[in-house]
Amino acid sequence: MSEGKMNMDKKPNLAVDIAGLHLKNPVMPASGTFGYGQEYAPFFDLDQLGGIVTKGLSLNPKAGNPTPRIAETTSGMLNAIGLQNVGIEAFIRDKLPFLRQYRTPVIANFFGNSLEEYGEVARRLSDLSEVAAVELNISCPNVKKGGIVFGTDPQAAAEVVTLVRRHLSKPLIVKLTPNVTDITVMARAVEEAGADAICCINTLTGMAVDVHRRQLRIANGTGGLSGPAIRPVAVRMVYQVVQAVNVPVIGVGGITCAEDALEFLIVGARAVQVGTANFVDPQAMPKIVTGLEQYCRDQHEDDINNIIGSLKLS
Amino acid sequence: MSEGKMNMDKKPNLAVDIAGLHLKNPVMPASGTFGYGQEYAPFFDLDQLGGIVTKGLSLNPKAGNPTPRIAETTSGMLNAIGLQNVGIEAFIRDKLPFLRQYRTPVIANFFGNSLEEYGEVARRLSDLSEVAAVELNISCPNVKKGGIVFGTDPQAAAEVVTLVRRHLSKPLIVKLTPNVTDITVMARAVEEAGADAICCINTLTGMAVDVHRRQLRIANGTGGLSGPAIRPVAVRMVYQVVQAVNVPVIGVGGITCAEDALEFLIVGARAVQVGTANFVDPQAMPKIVTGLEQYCRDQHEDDINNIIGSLKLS
Amino acid sequence: MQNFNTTILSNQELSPGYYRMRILAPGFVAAAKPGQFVMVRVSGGLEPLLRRPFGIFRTGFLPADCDGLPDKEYVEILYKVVGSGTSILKGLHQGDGVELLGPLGNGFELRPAAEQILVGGGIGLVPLYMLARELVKNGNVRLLMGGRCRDDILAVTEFERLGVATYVSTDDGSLGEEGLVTDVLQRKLARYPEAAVYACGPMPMLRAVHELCAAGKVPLQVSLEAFMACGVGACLGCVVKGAGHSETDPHYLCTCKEGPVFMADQLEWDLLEDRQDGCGCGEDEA
Amino acid sequence: MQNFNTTILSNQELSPGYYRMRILAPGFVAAAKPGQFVMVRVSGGLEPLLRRPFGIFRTGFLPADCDGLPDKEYVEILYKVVGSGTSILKGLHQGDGVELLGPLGNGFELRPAAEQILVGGGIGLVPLYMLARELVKNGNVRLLMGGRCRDDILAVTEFERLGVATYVSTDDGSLGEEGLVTDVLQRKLARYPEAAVYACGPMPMLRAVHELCAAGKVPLQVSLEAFMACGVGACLGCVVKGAGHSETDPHYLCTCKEGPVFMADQLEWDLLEDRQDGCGCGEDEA
Ligand SMILES: Cc1cc2nc3c(=O)[nH]c(=O)nc-3n(C[C@H](O)[C@H](O)[C@H](O)COP(=O)(O)OP(=O)(O)OC[C@H]3O[C@@H](n4cnc5c(N)ncnc54)[C@H](O)[C@@H]3O)c2cc1C
Ligand SMILES: Cc1cc2nc3c(=O)[nH]c(=O)nc-3n(C[C@H](O)[C@H](O)[C@H](O)COP(=O)(O)OP(=O)(O)OC[C@H]3O[C@@H](n4cnc5c(N)ncnc54)[C@H](O)[C@@H]3O)c2cc1C
Ligand SMILES: Cc1cc2nc3c(=O)[nH]c(=O)nc-3n(C[C@H](O)[C@H](O)[C@H](O)COP(=O)(O)O)c2cc1C
Ligand SMILES: Cc1cc2nc3c(=O)[nH]c(=O)nc-3n(C[C@H](O)[C@H](O)[C@H](O)COP(=O)(O)O)c2cc1C
Ligand code: FES
Ligand code: FES
Repeated sequence: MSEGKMNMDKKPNLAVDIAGLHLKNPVMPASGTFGYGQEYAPFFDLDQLGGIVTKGLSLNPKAGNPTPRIAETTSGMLNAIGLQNVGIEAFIRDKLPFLRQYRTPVIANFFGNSLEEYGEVARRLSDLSEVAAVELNISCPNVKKGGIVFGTDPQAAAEVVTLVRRHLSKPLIVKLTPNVTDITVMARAVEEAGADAICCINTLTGMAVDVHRRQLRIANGTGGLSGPAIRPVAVRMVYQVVQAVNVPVIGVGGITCAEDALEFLIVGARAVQVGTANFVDPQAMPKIVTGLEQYCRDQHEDDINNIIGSLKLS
Repeated sequence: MSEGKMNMDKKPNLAVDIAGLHLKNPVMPASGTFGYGQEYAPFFDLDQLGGIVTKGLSLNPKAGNPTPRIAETTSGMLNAIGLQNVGIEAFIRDKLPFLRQYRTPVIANFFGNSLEEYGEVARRLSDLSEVAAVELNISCPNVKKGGIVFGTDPQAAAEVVTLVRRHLSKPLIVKLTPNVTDITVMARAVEEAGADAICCINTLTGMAVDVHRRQLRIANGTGGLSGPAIRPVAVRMVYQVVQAVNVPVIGVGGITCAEDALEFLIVGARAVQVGTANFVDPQAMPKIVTGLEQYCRDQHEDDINNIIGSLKLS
Repeated sequence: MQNFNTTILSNQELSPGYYRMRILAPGFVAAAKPGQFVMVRVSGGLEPLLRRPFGIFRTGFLPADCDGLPDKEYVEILYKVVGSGTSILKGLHQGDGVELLGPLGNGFELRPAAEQILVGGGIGLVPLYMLARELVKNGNVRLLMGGRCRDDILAVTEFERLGVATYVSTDDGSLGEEGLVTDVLQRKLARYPEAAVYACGPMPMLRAVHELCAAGKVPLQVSLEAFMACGVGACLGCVVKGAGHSETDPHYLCTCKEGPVFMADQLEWDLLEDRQDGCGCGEDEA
Repeated sequence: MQNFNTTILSNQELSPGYYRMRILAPGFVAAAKPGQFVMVRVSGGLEPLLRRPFGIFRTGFLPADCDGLPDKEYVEILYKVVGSGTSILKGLHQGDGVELLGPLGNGFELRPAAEQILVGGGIGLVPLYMLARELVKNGNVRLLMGGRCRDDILAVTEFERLGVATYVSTDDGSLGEEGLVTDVLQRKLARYPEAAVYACGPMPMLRAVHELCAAGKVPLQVSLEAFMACGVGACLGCVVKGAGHSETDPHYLCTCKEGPVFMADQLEWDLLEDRQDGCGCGEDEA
């Protein structure tokens, strides 16, 4: 047994560092599945989380897509919310004050409808002391103008990251789409352009048909597939990105329990985000934190950092 | 009601034509999930199928990948069989004679380990009267040399299709991988190079971790994700390809029942293939055929061709 | 609002295809308001993935197992078997575990009115029972209950026991009056123009109810349905078009959080979709 | 080989964590050979997706419900609860539906021998019962049954009722002799060098059995496990390394079709993996 092996009386350390952020544990919500935090506050103390990632923000409020916006699929769901959000002003006015009562770092996910808007939102977020880091969504498959191009083209992605980086004095997490041939190309492009961490994956583009009406089940046509169905794709991409870049990687996609989260940590993710599972069980995240602690004990490890990237290649 | 609406006494027509092939119904197995047909013959009369697609063939026998080769995931499975197959000689000698007793068209799926091999296998298959059409797999994610490049690069794909086309006097179906940024680019490339039909999708590349051992659950590392988990991605890509090309499209990915098959048909697939569901229920395909017939009756349609591509855009 | 990891007390077929499930839920009696709903996880596994929303039919107390212990609080749902989730639900037994999130959403606003008229279409009856229980305290309450056939007419006696006057109608005349529930409403509104109306049912019914009430300037509250993922306002999947909505200037309301009960004038009726926004019963009509 | 859409006749806990399920299966008695297996669909839904393989413990007849009808044929499986699928299985009841594919695979070859020695490790006992039932017709049959503790020792009395001499050993000595089943085998082989051996159990046990048998030049048949998707030879997911296998010249055997019973010399023992190829009980040791 190595020196990292644990004294069974001590609580294992779950804290991780990501791009200068200190998280008390590696578990956070995925943007868009946890509102602005307040929605889930009745179910557990948000200070049990490593971080709080808020719904994707744009400069102005956005009304989102027509309905139906969601459809359930086998062990997954499609969504085309259309990035509905209150806009940065209302976020500052109505949402941030609530989050101030917690000691957990707030990570603000955001996007722009144009290059300039990306820069402008970054600048505004940069000023907010309550925001510990930002997560740049270049990968939203549901916004038809803008987003889609940045997310799948390495040059465009680098351009927006460079711009945002210039306007920002906080850690910058860049979130990637899985809908690409080679995610490592995207990862390297955003790393070079100044990303402090990479978060992957966003949703896979999918479609579902109501066969009785012969209509698409999502008004938008396509939607983003999330939930346990996509986990194997997410784990593979996180593994690839971890090999390809030097910045820390945050793993997302289909995590429902501690074992799922551990798949990502073991292949090298420094932290994880939980999305759709919050809908299935509003207490999924605190249960995952407890489960990670138990896993460390079972594996006789006193630090989760010894688990991260500990995949044995046979 | 249109003229195509049915007289309730008549059996609805399920027959479809694909690239000169006449199929008595649009349901066939997906390559690699039905062996060479014989394995499932105890469970139903194979003549109930529209076509019989055989396991991917190469020139010489192939031993395949180390074990474990398969792992179950949420509503899906990963496989890295490594295209184990008996090779073209043994196929002709040991497998074709059995299939000769059926009146159902045999579609031989194949691949090569090099450009030359693709051509050579095509030439050999071309000579076989028992083979009604061939399905060219340019998209296998599990073979490390060759395959992966053809499947994700439009130029390489066009090259191999052109070559195969030259050696072939039978209908040519080209099977695409979903692991690309834009599947319509691939579809158009293989259509221009001479594909008579397009089949999509092959498996999504995925990975799974045994967290107790901290090992990958598939010896090969990555595996191909199949099963109902991937259906929304498959439906989306089939829809996109149908819009992009003029040749008929065969839809595959996560089909388990008639309703699933109908999602593909309604967005425009001319036929469907059933893969992983054969493992779940060896009688899945005959049940789907019956279900399609019932659906036509319920929708008062006397011909499945009226269903194909009948998606209402709202 | 709480997530209960709790137990099924009973699960019985009420009429063909309709079930009533009683679930242990400490604290629910004080917490739940008429018109609220719960999200139920029908399986401990991941398929089906999402919880299913069900209106709260009623809450109540069961005597404790032993003297000295507090009575057991329960919540009751009535559900129609329509798909995979409700099929699993109907197979559950007394003593089986179940996860329940609630009470969720806003409820009905109890409007003082001389005549209170409740309009229920099929399973849309559900949220009206607790409402009736409150309203009978201060006035006349009438329930107009409609369905396609007699199997769709549920729990009417229970309303009668509260002192509610009930009027049953079915499309096929197999129970009560033959015809639409809105025909009955039209007569009642003619007679009681000062009424307040509360309705839940398929969208075509709600639309007709809205038109009658709007014409008569009668205040109307409706309870809507929408596909839901979270039930708590986090996913924004369940929105409906609010009054003034247009494509260029969209205005969405969140059904789970700002609803499921809306004042009729909060909604953009012309743009509400039968497909999603009505109650499940409308589904079959397609 | 048939796909049965059938009914559970009973499902009982045998010892902590081990269950015995009896399933209605017309035609199975004549069809099933010792050493074959079935694939069971544990849920009508899609999660878990794949069927689970289980050895056939035994087949038999139940008296028909009425005179004049044929007796009811059944198949019995014994299973250990290890994960999601077996957890669902243990929750099923008499009368529940279940889908069953089988009988699958080859079986044991009945070798004439003066002494027949069966070696079972934990749940690896399963395929040996039907084998014993055949072998007792023509000679002495001994069952060496090992487990970690007494809970792992199953159905020994049933073997005794066939006339089989049984020898129980447990790692912790909580039942029978303290020690490994292979220690017992070593003694028996010393005494009966002309024996034929048949074994099923975790890979470390099988490996030790193989070494003893190879040293004594005693013929050995083993029943292996592998992750399986189809069970019928179609997916090629379940292969094991055959004799002569090497990385440059791979040689794989299909466990479901060419196995699950192999002659020991068909296998490349040095390259078999504990992780997959042994019986499930070995899993816990990691
Ligand atoms: C606020 C609210 C209250 C409701 N109250 C009741 C009630 O008291 N009794 C009752 O029987 N039903 C009620 N419903 C409808 C009920 O939620 C659906 O009938 C149920 O979810 C169908 O699930 P399923 O798996 O059987 O059907 P499926 O059709 O298999 O479900 C597929 C998906 O569609 C969703 N879905 C299907 N129909 C509806 C619908 N009409 N509304 C919302 N989501 C739907 C499901 O949640 C699931 O995600 C209510 C819905 C809402 C939103
Ligand atoms: C030919 C054969 C005969 C068997 N006979 C018996 C028997 O008589 N009694 C018994 O208790 N068990 C038997 N097993 C093992 C049994 O199949 C597994 O324990 C069972 O599939 C575990 O399912 P789970 O969902 O509970 O476990 P999980 O670990 O949740 O299963 C996850 C996946 O791994 C597979 N899997 C897990 N362990 C094994 C294993 N050891 N072998 C094959 N696949 C596995 C499952 O099928 C599933 O795909 C046999 C296996 C084989 C191949
Ligand atoms: C309803 C919904 C809304 C989402 N909104 C956003 C968003 O605003 N910004 C973003 O970067 N990702 C968004 N996502 C993607 C998730 O953050 C996450 O990447 C994805 O759902 C995969 O994780 P999961 O499988 O755990 O849900 C959204 C996902 C869902 C289901
Ligand atoms: C075990 C297995 C083996 C496969 N082998 C092949 C193959 O040899 N050639 C090929 O083109 N596709 C192969 N595939 C892919 C399937 O044909 C199909 O495209 C994919 O599984 C998606 O369909 P499904 O979700 O219905 O399984 C294989 C799939 C599986 C699960
Ligand atoms: S269901 Fe998620 S916001 Fe209403
Ligand atoms: S399990 Fe499919 S070939 Fe053996």
